Amino acid sequence: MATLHTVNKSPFESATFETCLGLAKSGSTVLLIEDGVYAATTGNSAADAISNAEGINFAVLGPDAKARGVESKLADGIKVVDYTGFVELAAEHDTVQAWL
Amino acid sequence: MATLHTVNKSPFESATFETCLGLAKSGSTVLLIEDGVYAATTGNSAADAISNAEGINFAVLGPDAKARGVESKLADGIKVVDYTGFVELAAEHDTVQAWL
Amino acid sequence: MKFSIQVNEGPYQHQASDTAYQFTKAALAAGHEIFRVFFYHDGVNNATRLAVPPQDDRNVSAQWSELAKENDLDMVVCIAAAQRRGIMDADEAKRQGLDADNIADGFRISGLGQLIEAGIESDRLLVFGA
Amino acid sequence: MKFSIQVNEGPYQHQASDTAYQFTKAALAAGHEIFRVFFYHDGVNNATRLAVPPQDDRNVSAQWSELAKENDLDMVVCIAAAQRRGIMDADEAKRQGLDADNIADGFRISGLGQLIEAGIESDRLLVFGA
Amino acid sequence: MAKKFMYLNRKAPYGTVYALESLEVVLIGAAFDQDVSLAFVGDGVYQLTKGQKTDDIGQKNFSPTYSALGDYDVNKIYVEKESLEERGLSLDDLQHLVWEDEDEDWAEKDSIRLVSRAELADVLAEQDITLSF
Amino acid sequence: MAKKFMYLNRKAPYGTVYALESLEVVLIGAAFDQDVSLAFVGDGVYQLTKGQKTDDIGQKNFSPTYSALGDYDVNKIYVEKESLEERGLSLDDLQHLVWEDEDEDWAEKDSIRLVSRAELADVLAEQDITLSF
Repeated sequence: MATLHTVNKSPFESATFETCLGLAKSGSTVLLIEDGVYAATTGNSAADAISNAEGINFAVLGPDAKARGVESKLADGIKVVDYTGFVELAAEHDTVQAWL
Repeated sequence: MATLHTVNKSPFESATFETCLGLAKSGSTVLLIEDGVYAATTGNSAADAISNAEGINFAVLGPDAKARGVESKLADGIKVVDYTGFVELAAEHDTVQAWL
Repeated sequence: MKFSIQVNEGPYQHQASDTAYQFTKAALAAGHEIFRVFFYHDGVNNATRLAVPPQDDRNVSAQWSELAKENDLDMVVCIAAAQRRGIMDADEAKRQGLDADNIADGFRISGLGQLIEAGIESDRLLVFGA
Repeated sequence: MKFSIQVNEGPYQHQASDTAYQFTKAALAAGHEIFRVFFYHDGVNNATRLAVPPQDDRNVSAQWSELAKENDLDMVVCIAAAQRRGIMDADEAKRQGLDADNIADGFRISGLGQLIEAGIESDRLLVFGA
Repeated sequence: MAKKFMYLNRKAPYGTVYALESLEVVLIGAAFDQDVSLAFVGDGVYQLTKGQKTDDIGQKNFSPTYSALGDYDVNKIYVEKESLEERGLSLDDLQHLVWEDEDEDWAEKDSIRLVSRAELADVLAEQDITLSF
Repeated sequence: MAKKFMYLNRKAPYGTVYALESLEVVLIGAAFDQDVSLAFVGDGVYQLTKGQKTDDIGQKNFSPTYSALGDYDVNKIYVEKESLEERGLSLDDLQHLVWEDEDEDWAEKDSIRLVSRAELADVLAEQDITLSF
């Protein structure tokens, strides 16, 4: 089964992102939302963790990145979605797991 | 001036404890309360951080450690206080800074 | 597709309720069904009708009430969590001997079984919290 | 010594209000003065009189009200934070055209200036939050 | 057909309400005849520590409730090994949770399954519904 | 005698309310004629990023308020260098905050002071009152 994981915490203040990566299986998708979007920016340890996470797809909620002024700093290869795209991801995957 | 720092987050889930240690000066005291008390237990990375923090005094709120079942696992050299002791620490130091 | 939504945080303090609202709105716009929105933990605080936020800010509770009205949403507030935190409808306030209630339009108070049922009956359950 | 206390989280969801309460009680018992307890952010949710927690659990709001009564505490709820979150006294509810209020005994609603004043007038200000 | 329900617990008790209110859902949910599992990851493992005494913080001690889960047919309790180790804990620091197997003449069996991160990832990936606390 | 007030900001904007409600205290506090400083540490540095556009999340964009702080005589704004670096940010990613110095014929000066962790520790240790957000 393919899971959509949502992460809403900053990787620099909380262990949530790391915990999610440790338990997400190959073929699943991690969607970064709210303060989680900072993990999708370049030039930091979270960007390294993302490049090293083989087989996992990453997406970021555009409205949250835009609100925080980091839209232009998003790493390449991370899919940007709006709320409609979030709904589509939830429908396309078999289940959704929130990492709170 | 001597500062009493309070930390109420687990060192394993939040960067708060680490941030506090990075900014606490020698001669100050760090009081671990609520979920922060786990940092006062032995056999983990937080215990190492505490042994390496030279010149900083550590205290732990006993009622919180007892509630969480970790009273017997507290590291040596960390002072255990009750709420009255917390009040005394606040009065003895020049100022109190909460790391939330 | 049939979605259910769980909201675990109150308005303003965390973005969870905002994100849940935007997701729900987008799902409805895409033609999906929302089986239920369940408010748990501090999420029950979304159900107050007494909030008066500044004019230039959104009114989180009123947004939910309006969305529920337009789309006939089933918005359930957990009774145990609501009692701890002081969210009351008229019946419950009366039963508890309280002199006031504060629930907003479109919310109803019920038990945790409604959350489990939402999990069973929906194709997807999404949790928004902190 | 003169203490002031700031409470940033609501009851139950976080332990902050419990710890603030225990600290305040211990400070009073040790003969210190509490200049003011200021409720900010979700801390304003401590000021509801509509909470009915389970019989075997503490009633956080009622504990504060009782402590205030016994010790003549000045407990101030930030008006801006309270309006966002639906904590109202009778006057404010009337002014806003609301049909109910929910503030508990011993709490008063006022401005953020009261927090700054507490910082200026007290020997120590302690912040409890999340 | 029963759905697989996972209650994922990642927060320490008492500092926040999530552990307590998660238990409340589990107890209610037990009546619905679904395939129920609990997982304790990260600080969630602290929920199961022995010897919790909450009198001095003025909160209710809800830790005895975990030992009642077996009576509700909730007996798949996954604890992540790495989370324990990172915290300097072992299985001995946790409550001994058991259930009685009706199919084997009510033999008492352990409810806690100590699993590696990789094993837990497999368990999580099989769930239909994950409630996160 | 004026007290030294420090507003310590450690949380990102919009995900939680603390950044906004911290600003509200700073603006009210400015009327009290105390010695005011702000510090941005950890994710707090994200509060000052340029180009925040909140229309799509339905929240009010309060970031323009930071540029008004100079008019309230709030001009000691400490940003921790290490926090920026750990996040892959530089001063160029932040708003350019200024104030006008009455004593020097209203010369425009920078409000942001980029400081090392060690320097910030010294600043924090001098405060009478620290309000944490």
